[in-house]
Amino acid sequence: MDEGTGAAAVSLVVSLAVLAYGAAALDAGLGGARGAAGAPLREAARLLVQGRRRTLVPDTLLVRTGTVLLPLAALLAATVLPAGDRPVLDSGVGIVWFNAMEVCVWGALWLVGWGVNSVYPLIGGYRFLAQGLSYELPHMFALITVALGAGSLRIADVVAAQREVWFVVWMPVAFVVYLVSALAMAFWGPMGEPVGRNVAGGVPAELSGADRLVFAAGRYALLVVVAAAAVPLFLGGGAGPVLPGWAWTAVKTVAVLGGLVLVGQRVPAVRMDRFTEFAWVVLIPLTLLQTLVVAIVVLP
Amino acid sequence: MGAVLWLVGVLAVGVAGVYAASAVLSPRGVAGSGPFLSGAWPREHAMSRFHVRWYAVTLVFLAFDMEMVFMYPWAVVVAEVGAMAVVEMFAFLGLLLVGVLYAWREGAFRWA
Amino acid sequence: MGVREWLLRQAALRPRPLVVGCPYGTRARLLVEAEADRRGWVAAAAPAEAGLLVVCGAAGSEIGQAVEVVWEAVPAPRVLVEAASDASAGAVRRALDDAVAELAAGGLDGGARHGDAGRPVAMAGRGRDRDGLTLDRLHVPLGPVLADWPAGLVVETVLQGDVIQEAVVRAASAGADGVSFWDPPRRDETDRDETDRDETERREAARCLDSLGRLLAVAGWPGAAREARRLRDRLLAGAAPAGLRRDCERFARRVRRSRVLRWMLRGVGPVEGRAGVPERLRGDALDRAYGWLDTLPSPLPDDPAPATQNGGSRHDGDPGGAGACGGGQRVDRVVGADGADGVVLGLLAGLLVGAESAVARLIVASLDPDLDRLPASAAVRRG
Amino acid sequence: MGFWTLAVLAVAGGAAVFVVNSMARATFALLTSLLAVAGTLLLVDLGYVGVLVVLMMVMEMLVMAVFMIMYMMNPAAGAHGAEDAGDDGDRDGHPGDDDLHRGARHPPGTVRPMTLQSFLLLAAALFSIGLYGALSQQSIVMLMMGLELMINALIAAGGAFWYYVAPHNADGQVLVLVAVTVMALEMAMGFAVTTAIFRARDVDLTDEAGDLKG
Repeated sequence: MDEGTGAAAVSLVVSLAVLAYGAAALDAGLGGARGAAGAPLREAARLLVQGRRRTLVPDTLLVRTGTVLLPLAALLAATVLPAGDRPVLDSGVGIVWFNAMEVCVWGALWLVGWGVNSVYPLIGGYRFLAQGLSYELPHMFALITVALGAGSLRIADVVAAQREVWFVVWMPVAFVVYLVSALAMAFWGPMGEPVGRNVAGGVPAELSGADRLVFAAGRYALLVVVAAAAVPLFLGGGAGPVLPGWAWTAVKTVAVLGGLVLVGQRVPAVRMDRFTEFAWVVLIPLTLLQTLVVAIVVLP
Repeated sequence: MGAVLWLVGVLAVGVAGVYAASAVLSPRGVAGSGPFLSGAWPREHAMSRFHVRWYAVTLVFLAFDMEMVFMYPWAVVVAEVGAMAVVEMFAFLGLLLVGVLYAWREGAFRWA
Repeated sequence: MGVREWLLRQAALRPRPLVVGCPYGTRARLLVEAEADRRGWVAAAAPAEAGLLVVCGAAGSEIGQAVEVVWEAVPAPRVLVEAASDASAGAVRRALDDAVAELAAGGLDGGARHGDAGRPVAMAGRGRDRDGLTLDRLHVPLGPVLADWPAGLVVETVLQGDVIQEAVVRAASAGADGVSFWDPPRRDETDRDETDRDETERREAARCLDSLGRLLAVAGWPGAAREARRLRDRLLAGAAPAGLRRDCERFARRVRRSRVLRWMLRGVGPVEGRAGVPERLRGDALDRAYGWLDTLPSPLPDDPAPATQNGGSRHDGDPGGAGACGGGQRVDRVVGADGADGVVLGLLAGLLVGAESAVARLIVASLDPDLDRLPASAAVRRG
Repeated sequence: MGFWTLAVLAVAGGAAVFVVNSMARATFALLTSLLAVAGTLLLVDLGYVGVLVVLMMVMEMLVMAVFMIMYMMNPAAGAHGAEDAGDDGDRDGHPGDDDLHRGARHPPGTVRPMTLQSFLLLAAALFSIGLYGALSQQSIVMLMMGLELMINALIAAGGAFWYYVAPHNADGQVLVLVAVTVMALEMAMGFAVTTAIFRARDVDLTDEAGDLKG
């Protein structure tokens, strides 16, 4: 591990932690909490002193695996995103890597939902799978459209390809679809039915103490990562006047993240029994059309 | 790859730290209780043959999913290969979309 | 162990209350919700995330048992708060303050570490369903201890996957007798004055806001649900109606503008316009939600003079005044003006069968029966 | 070293599929095996194929879990002790276990560099376990897991042949992609058939579905 990569790794951990905390605080503030800046700390304190509990014959191995998998997937997905000047993992297939790590969340939620042996988490876990079947294909097509525009699966190349015009300008459909799927990936806000109040909190309904803390931290980290990925993919990465690259990346990430958190309070939940049809019949053809347009543009 | 392993290590230490702190700070022992069922005791285990209404969607999904295996590399070479690549890929996608249309007509995307 | 004490104190400032509504406990529930919102507490949806179990009203034997089971599932540190039906706003505030102090001191750590011994649990049995697949069925009761759920309602469901196969709807037995909070105190029909009518309309509007808050919470729209509940609390606290009316209109506009809400509620829980079905129940969940929105601004009087009947206690932030349900006055029991709440119980089972879990919650929330208005004998409906 | 760790993980995961009692655990044991093989591919510069296998297999195994849970006679035996041991007696202590576990406990004394031979060894081990599963299991879904382990072996071997024998053209990689596709196809067909049989006759065992009548 050379020095540059080491610095990138450290800045990744720090920025992920800071942004996740900020997202939690912002959400608490929008959610009507007083002293929102300290709210996530208080919540963490509460969960640290909270007793551990166990439901009736749970499959503890699966529950723990799923709980820890959530922050792990977020972290691994983040490795290909340039936090400072360069990513920790400058992979030639960065986009596919991001996609693969984010899909691991399917496993995480299902494992927790199934493992605790309780009806509401079980329903939540299956809801997330149904959600996955709906958002994943439009999401992949959006990513492929980006790769097509850049002619590469390396995220650095994607950023470089936006030197003149950001992808969001000529791939608006892909960008919007990406944002919808970002909400769905992080099961956030309108796409938060897997953890909805109508199933008593869904997947993490039976988690308390440290388990719940790790799960919640993982979820916020995931939200940060999906927001941060929009920046190199669609918003030109660190490009911008006056400020250095890392600052622009930070500004854009905060803007996208703030938008996602805001949407979480402002839009009602979307049920998959209605969204699936919309995703397959409207979103997929629409993103494919976008892909076609981009494919024709990039032809020599 | 080394840096990635380092990150995973950092996460492992962090998670272990959380669990250790919780073990020290939280009340001793693990409370056992039934799952939350609005105040009732469960009559059966929740782990069961869960009837997934959308199983038809999964099959359509698998077909499209495989499309991605080929579409990611395709996206990289379109500019080199030229118009033929676009025509072939979208002909393929067109065929798959016919399948989606059929599944839609059969009501596969509405299960509730 | 200074760290632990410090963390406990920090944690106690933001406990998550799980609020349990009991029959005739609406008033207490409103006080608790208003007070929790004032303190910026976020309500819990399940015992595992709660630190505070707040029982509003008299639980009675059936709900009392349910509360006991749920209490077992609340991890320490934890505190159980009981808000009596006739508790004053001050009493509720003090009870919550005490609870915070107790949580900061470590809550009821309780040595009782109970295992899951004793009660046998079987593997699920199978049953046919409309898909022709014979798969497992789970017995899942909805209520009486459930967030955003009508007090005292119990729907015993049989689930296959997350779809309801069978539903039995009934009302849990009440621990005490009383009148519905939403029916304001009256003397006699002949004796009603202007204030009483204002009060009736005010409560009706507040009830709509309460139901809307519940529906919007179940529909996964936390921002709007909170706004509905805040408006409800202001309305009951006798806030200056001029500003309130404006805010209500803004709220109604905001809810109506939401396309996602329209998309999600359209066609949910359709009720046909048969004879005996009150007008306001007809249509689907969206129609009923819009119906509530329609009744919002109209009953608010334009003049800001607050009702004086129960003025003293109302300035205390006490909805309806302490005397409203507390006996002493001569009160008439009003069975919901159009009998809608009874009709709902009859309709529910039929609507719930075949509904997915989220849809089922929306159906119940969009009909939102007030069981306190039912005649004493609890109705049971099967579907 | 990395290779041998992953290889042991892959083989242990594969063996665990037919050892563990709970369907959920079996599915995720298979996923572990698949992901470990994907890891070995990443070690030999098969970046795209390796990551793609991760992506596809996670999704496929969750689809697998869905059907597995729907049709298996007892989806959670592991969590509930021996109360229904009768259903899965055939999965207890099969002869292959011991060898595999010995392999797991005693990785080769000297850390050998990764070679074509080591990959083939891994592939052979996975293939044998898969074959054992495909032949011994009665449940259609368990049988499919055996098939998938065999395809997993094919992926490992295909990747290695590309890297060690013909790294200059892409045919070997395409072969692996085709194997991944075959796996998805096999799942789609298998689940469609299982659903149809289950619906028609309420069985999910090969023996009971053997006759073609009805």
